[in-house]
Amino acid sequence: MTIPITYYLILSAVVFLTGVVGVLIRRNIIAILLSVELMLNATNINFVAFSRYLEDLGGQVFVFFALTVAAAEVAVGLAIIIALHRSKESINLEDFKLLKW
Amino acid sequence: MTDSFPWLTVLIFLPLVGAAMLCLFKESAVRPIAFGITIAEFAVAAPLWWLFDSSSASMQFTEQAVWISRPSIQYHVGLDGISLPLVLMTTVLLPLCVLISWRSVETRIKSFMALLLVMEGAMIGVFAALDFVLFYIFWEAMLIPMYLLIGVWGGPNRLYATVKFVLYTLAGSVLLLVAILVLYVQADTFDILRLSSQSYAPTLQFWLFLAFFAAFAVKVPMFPFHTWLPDAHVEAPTAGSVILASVLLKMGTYGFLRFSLPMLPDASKAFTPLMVALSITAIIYGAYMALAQTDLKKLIAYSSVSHMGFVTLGLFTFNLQGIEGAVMQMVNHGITTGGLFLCVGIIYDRTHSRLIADNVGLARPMPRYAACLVIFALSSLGLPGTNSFVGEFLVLAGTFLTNKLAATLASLGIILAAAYLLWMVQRVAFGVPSPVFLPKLHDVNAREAAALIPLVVLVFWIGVFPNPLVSRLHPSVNHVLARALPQPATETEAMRLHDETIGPETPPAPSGGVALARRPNVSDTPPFNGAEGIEPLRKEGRP
Amino acid sequence: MTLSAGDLLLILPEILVVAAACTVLAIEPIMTPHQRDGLAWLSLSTLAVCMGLIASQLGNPAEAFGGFIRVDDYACFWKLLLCLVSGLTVLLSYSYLKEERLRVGEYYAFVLLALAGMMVMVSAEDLLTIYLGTELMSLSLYVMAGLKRAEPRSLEASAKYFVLGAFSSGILLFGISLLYGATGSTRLPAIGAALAGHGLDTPLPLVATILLAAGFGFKLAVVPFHMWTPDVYQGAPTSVTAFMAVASKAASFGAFLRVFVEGLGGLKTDWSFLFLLICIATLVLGNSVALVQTNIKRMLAYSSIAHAGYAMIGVVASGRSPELAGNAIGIASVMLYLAFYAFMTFGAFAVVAMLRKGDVEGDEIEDFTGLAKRHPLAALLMLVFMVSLAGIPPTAGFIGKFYVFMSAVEAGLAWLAVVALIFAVVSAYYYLRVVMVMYMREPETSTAASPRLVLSPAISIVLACAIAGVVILGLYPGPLVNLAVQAVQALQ
Amino acid sequence: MPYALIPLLPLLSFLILGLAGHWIKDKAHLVAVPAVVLSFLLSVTVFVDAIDGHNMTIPLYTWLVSGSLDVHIGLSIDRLTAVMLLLVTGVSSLVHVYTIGYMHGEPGYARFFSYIALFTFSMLMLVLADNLLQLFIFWEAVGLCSYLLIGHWYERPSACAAATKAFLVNRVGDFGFLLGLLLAWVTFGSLNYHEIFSAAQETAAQTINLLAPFGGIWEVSLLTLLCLLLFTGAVGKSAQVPLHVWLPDAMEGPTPISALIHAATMVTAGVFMVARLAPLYNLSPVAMDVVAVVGALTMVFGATIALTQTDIKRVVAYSTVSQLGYMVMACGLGAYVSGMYHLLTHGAFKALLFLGCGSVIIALHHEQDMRNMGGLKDTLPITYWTFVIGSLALAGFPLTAGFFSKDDLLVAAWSSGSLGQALAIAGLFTALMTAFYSFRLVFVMFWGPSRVDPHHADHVHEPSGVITGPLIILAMLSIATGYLGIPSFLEPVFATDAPVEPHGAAGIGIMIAATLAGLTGIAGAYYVYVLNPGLPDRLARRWESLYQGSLNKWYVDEAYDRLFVRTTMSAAVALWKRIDVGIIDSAVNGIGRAIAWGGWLLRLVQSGETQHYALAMAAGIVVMVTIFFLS
Amino acid sequence: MAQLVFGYFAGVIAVTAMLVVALRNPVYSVLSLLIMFFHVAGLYVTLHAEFLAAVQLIVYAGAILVLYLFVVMLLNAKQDDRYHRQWRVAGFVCVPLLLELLVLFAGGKMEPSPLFSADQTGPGTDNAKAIGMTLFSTYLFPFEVASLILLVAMIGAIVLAKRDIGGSGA
Repeated sequence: MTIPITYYLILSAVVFLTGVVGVLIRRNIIAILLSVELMLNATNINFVAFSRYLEDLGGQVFVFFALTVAAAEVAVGLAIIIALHRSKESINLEDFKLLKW
Repeated sequence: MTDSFPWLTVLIFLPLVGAAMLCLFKESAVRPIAFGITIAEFAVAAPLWWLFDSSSASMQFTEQAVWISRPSIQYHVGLDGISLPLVLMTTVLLPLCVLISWRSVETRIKSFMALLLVMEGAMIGVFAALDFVLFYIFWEAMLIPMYLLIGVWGGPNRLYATVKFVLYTLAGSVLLLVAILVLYVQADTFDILRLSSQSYAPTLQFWLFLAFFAAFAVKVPMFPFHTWLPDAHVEAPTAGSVILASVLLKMGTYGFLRFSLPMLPDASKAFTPLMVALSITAIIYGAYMALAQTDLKKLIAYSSVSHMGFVTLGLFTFNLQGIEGAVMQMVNHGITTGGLFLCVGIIYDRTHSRLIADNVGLARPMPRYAACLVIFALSSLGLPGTNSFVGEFLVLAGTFLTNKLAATLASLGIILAAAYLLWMVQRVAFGVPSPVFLPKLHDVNAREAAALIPLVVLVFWIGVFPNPLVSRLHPSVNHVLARALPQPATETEAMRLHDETIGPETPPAPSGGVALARRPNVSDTPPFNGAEGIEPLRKEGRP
Repeated sequence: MTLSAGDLLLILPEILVVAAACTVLAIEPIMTPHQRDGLAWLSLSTLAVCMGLIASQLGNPAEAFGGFIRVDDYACFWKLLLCLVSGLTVLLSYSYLKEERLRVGEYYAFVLLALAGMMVMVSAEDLLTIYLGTELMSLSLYVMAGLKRAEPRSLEASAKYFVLGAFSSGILLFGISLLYGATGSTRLPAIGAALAGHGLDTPLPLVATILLAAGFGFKLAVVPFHMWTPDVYQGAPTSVTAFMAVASKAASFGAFLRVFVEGLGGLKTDWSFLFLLICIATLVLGNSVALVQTNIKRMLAYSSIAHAGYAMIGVVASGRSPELAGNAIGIASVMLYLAFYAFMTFGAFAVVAMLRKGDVEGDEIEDFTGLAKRHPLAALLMLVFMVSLAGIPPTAGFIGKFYVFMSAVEAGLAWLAVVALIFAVVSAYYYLRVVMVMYMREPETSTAASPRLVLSPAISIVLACAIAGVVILGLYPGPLVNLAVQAVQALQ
Repeated sequence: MPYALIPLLPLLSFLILGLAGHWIKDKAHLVAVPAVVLSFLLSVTVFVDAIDGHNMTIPLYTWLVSGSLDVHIGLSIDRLTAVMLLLVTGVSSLVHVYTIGYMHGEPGYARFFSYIALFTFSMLMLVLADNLLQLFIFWEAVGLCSYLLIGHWYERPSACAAATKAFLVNRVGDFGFLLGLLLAWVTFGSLNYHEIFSAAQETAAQTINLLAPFGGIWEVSLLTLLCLLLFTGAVGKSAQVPLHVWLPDAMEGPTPISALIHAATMVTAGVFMVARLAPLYNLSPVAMDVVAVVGALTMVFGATIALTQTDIKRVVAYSTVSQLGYMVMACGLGAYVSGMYHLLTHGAFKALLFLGCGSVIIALHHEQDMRNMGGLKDTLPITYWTFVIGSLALAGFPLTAGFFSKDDLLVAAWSSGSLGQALAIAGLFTALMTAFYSFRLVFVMFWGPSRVDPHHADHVHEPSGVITGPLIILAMLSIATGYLGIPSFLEPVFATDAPVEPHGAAGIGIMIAATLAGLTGIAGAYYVYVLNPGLPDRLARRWESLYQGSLNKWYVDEAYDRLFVRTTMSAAVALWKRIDVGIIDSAVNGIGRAIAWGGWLLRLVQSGETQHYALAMAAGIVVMVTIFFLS
Repeated sequence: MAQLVFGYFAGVIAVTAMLVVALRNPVYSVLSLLIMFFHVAGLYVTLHAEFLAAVQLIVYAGAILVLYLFVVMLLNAKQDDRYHRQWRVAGFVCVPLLLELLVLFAGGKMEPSPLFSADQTGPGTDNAKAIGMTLFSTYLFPFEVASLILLVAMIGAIVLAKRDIGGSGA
């Protein structure tokens, strides 16, 4: 019984697009970062599936690094969120539009 | 003799180095130094007139060095009979520009003089360049100095004028860059001489011609692309106007002559009706515009449009007279219009007005000035005995050979030129000066006279003895013609077809040969048989 | 695979940069404010040594760490440029930081760490290292953009940059994963070989290409992935903006070209069409919106978008030509363009940074009014940078455009060159507007009384380097051209 | 070659006065007069040489060589030239002398002398030309001198306007001349007279399609076209209808130059040109007829206007127009000799009349209106008698030069065919008018009660010798030139193969008719202005419209103003505002604005909201994927 | 069987992912994400990536999400009252993209590898060891770069988030 790689691709595409939609429609920066996490997870599913499919560990290692980077991004992102909140008492991304045009 | 001394390098870089040097001196010392540099430049250029071998069509005083190896772009300069007069004219005009700006430019004189010198170097570079990229660099390098000259030292509406000037000319010349690159891809060289000796597919020529046209027509400026000129002229300081009118405009027609005709002969011929139509339009339309002006500089600017129409008209006659006339007209327009702008500058320094209505009746308080003004105006309207007549006559002669209607219409422009210039002279030179300005109207001083007199001398010198100048053009123009008219045998036939106006029944009569033999000195241009195409002898016998 | 001395030697420049960064971080807290100036000199000397090392590596291509990175002429070209720009950034920041009252320690460390990331990017031979290098660079830049934490704009820039950066790196990563699935490797030569041999029996590589293009497009700031650029450039501290506009863009181009030429070379007919659209959109948008800007940093941001469009022409051209020769001139023209662009843009930002004084932000175009009277030299330099950015000879900007357009024409894209050049005319308008404001408007009395410009020795060196680059490379670009052409031959 | 000095001496004089006039000032005549007198003496030797049938060509230098277009400046002397030389240098010398008195104390004294020296030079070069281009060059140069001299009193607006008008009208003529010249070059491959003449016969049958550029067919004879184009120049220069309008206005210039340029020499250049190109014209009967008719029209037209003018110089000016019409008509009828003969005698008596007018004007302190004169014959006896002699010559009174030349002319006309006979009758009628108005002038100016402004009346006295001297000499010449045998001297120049018809009885009849016409005119004038001083006013009221028409020069100026001047100017302004500013410039600015406007619009996309940016990125991806999806 | 397992995991992952986006309270979003992470880890296990499954749980679920949760609490983030105004447009953009991707992926000739099956043999038990070995030999260089990334993140977080910086700043 095999599961075609296509299934994994479809799953990851759904999750990825969900993440994209999240980035586009959520106002809360934390929620947006969560959506980015969704995108990264979709990627990771892909990598792992392909790694299995190709019998190559490289994909899994890539996921490992992606996780690391995700962690780093979260750290910076949350720091930025805190700084934003401190300056404007808001973490709605919409509220930050001093810079435009 | 020509290889021993790097004439052109010195000519190009002396002013540039001079401009850099100016920065080291005090503001007060700048004027004489700048004048000295331009005079030195003239002193270097003047010997070329005699050193030039007027029997040779090849480039002279050439220098060649690799500049960029990939792709091969060379520092390759040289002069032929076409560029020599233009270079000389430039070197003559620049000292005068310095003189005329002596007092009229008060602020940032150092920058001003430096920019003038940069302009001089770049202008000579344009005329001397034999590598297309080098040409383009010099061509474009003039833009910014001119921008600053007008924009910093110009009149009240200078910002609009400068932007228009720069964008207009830039828009034209960017297409030139593409054309240069396309040519490179075709011929694998940027060398103008090598590019000129190859032939290109007609479709390609068509597009390249359009690109060249965009650059050169804007610079000339030809009819629908001329509107930057009046604005730029009106706002520019005197020296800027002189340079603009006398030299910069010539670069456009020079481009047509140096590039369009020899490189794209087929397209040039295909476009001839358009070019002739635009030239005629420019001549008549420009004259009409000049008639409508109340501002002296605008009037002269529009007259430039009209006069440059003669140049383009002459270029697209494809015969010796027309093209030589065009080159003559280029030089003459430089001298005459330069003189007119100097005159306007002088009066502007006094009354601070360029309006004709303000500057009236100058002959009584300023007789010498009025004399110069009248002389330049008469020259500008093409009075025989002055320089402009030579060029216009040759152009008309050349045009008449190929297109009688065009020549007739162009001649109408001469009537109109007389109308607007005499109208201007009548108001400005004659009549009674307005009492408001009378106290300010003192005649030209020695410095201003020194700026005017060389041009007056040139006006008459060229007008009375044009042959030394014209004779230097023959080989080079024939060379261009040989490229533009590759098949001498069929060319006369083509011209006959082109010119339907001469009688219908035409078995060639034997008397044509007789006519040729009667004037042995005509056939002194043997190597380039294309020139035979200009032979006007189409004696049709009786039916 | 074990660690070998040879590998370490190859990445010695990176190691040195990282070591310097760590040193700066470590010793900064124990230094007095006065001594902290020394950190700049430490960074600079490190960079100088690095440049020497990199230069010595020219001509000796080698792979390290099992092919994760490749130190070839191509990488060295970019690394030299990046080190130079970083050095200039340090110098520029030297007085700017004082003016902004920013902490120097972290700042220099971030510059150096970002540089390390960029160096990894341009020499990476594997999508993983490219990704990691990109992230290293980006994270540093996110933070640097927000360094003026007291300034809401700075923070906003940082937030926007971060959110969109994370978003784009997600896209990039998704693309990488697809490419990995399609080709079985993240190694560029392997990908290239797989795509060349395997053909296109699945749509994955194409989708991956699009996603990679989007991911890189963000870093390169090309339409429609450009929209962060103006906001971030405007909000970030000026020295950071300069660094971002120049170094980050150059490094991204370095990695981007390597990925698309080495890895996705087999798909070049597809991506060159893609980039053709992007390129035109970028040229149109960048130039026309820059036209209506009043803030010079924002204007320069749009201009940098437009310049990415010009560089993109070379990419398109390289994709269009069937043989490698055309490829080479296209890629080389991009490299040259970026190099020239680096000098002129950095110079322009440096002048903007000079105007920062006290309460005067100095980044509105109006603030340049009458600069020619107040500070003729600065005005002259700005003039040259603007002229160069507009691509008017005899400046480096012209040579850059010349090569880009030459590659386009050689690839049969003369019409693209025409379009691009017409927009170059548009660009001349807004660049010359700065000149106009400086030279042709009289300073108002209030601004005339404004304090003199900050002209420290450090910033003088920056300007001198930039102007030398613009003028000398404009007049004598030969050696750099040869270097770029030689570097392109290193690409497989 | 000393003959080269004939033109060069005036040139030298011009250069000295032109460059150093500022310092020479009142001593200008010391330079100018000797030069021109010497020139005159040399001309006399030329004339003597020419009697021996001595034709010569003196090449000076190569002006221009461009392919087959080669132009040499040189001096070509034959009998026609010799006569013209004599006329030009002679009248010029007298006018030079006269000027000493007339212009004395004027600020532009040296300038004036330099101008007339330049004019003399140019006119001499014109007549000495051996090719069309040299002719054209100096043709324009004399026009320039005319312009400068008309505008000599440049602070008078009317003078400036007249100068400009003269130049412009001449330009219109020269436009045709230039085209004709170019056509000649294209047709014959040369501009040299001899080469043109020798080739002309071969081209007589050629035609040219005037409508070729428009695709139509309108074949006209090449030679006819050529001749007519060249004649256009003559129409302008010789003030023929319809380009006569400048000449009366040219009287704004100082009187000496009215005499020299606008009576004796320059205006005759057109006649000279037609005569010079006689071999060409002879080949084109159509052109000849046109020339004759234009001349006749001018002749009648000028005379009708002269009848009513009140400005004495204008009367003489219109008389000049009319007399030029005679000459042109003669040329058109093939009577070149008669035309040239009349040209010569006219040069003498018309210069005399102008200088006489000048003398009166000086005496009356620049009064030119004849209604403010009268009874001057006692105070200005010399002027009076010389003026009467001039008027008699003009009226063709027997035994004066005018009598011989005019009779010769009319006889020649009569004998040249049916057209000639019709025109001869017109000529007779004109002769009547001529006699009438010339004696109207005499009677109103010199006879009757004085109507001089009382302020000046006491100071009226005969001017000095330098003014009366030339008057006397010219008066003598006005008679003497009739007896010099000019026609037979000129005959060889225009010798054709056609048989010369003897005049016979018709000739005598015409002679009698002409004499009667002249006497009738004088008698009529005596009747109207001396016997019945009130009659003119009554006549004017009786034929109000005719009188007003004549007084207002048949409204030609007004018509031209409406038709050409104003339309041109308003067209210029309209073109400028509509096309240049309205269309071209606004298109240019519009492009700029459109781009900026587009920039504004595109800028709005940059809303500042991060998620819009993310959306743009996503949309970009969608577009790209869609493109691939579809392809 | 395998398909059933995959179906379960995939279903839960997809649903929770959508919930993350759809739920307007950040806390709930984080919690759905947590559930999703667990299931992703489960999926990893079925794919013989046990090591990654562990890392997913420990690092992602354990560390990162807790951090999120912490910040949500710290900032007292309330429920969003609405989505971003552009949600409709976003839908218009993303739905076609999803459809296109699905069509492309499903239509592609991506045949299952013969090796790729649900059988439990293979490198499974050695997965962690294998990755560990690779990580510190082949992937040494990326590993070092990753460490630098963490360094930057750490300093960056400090720089951005710390309250007042000695002496300077506002």
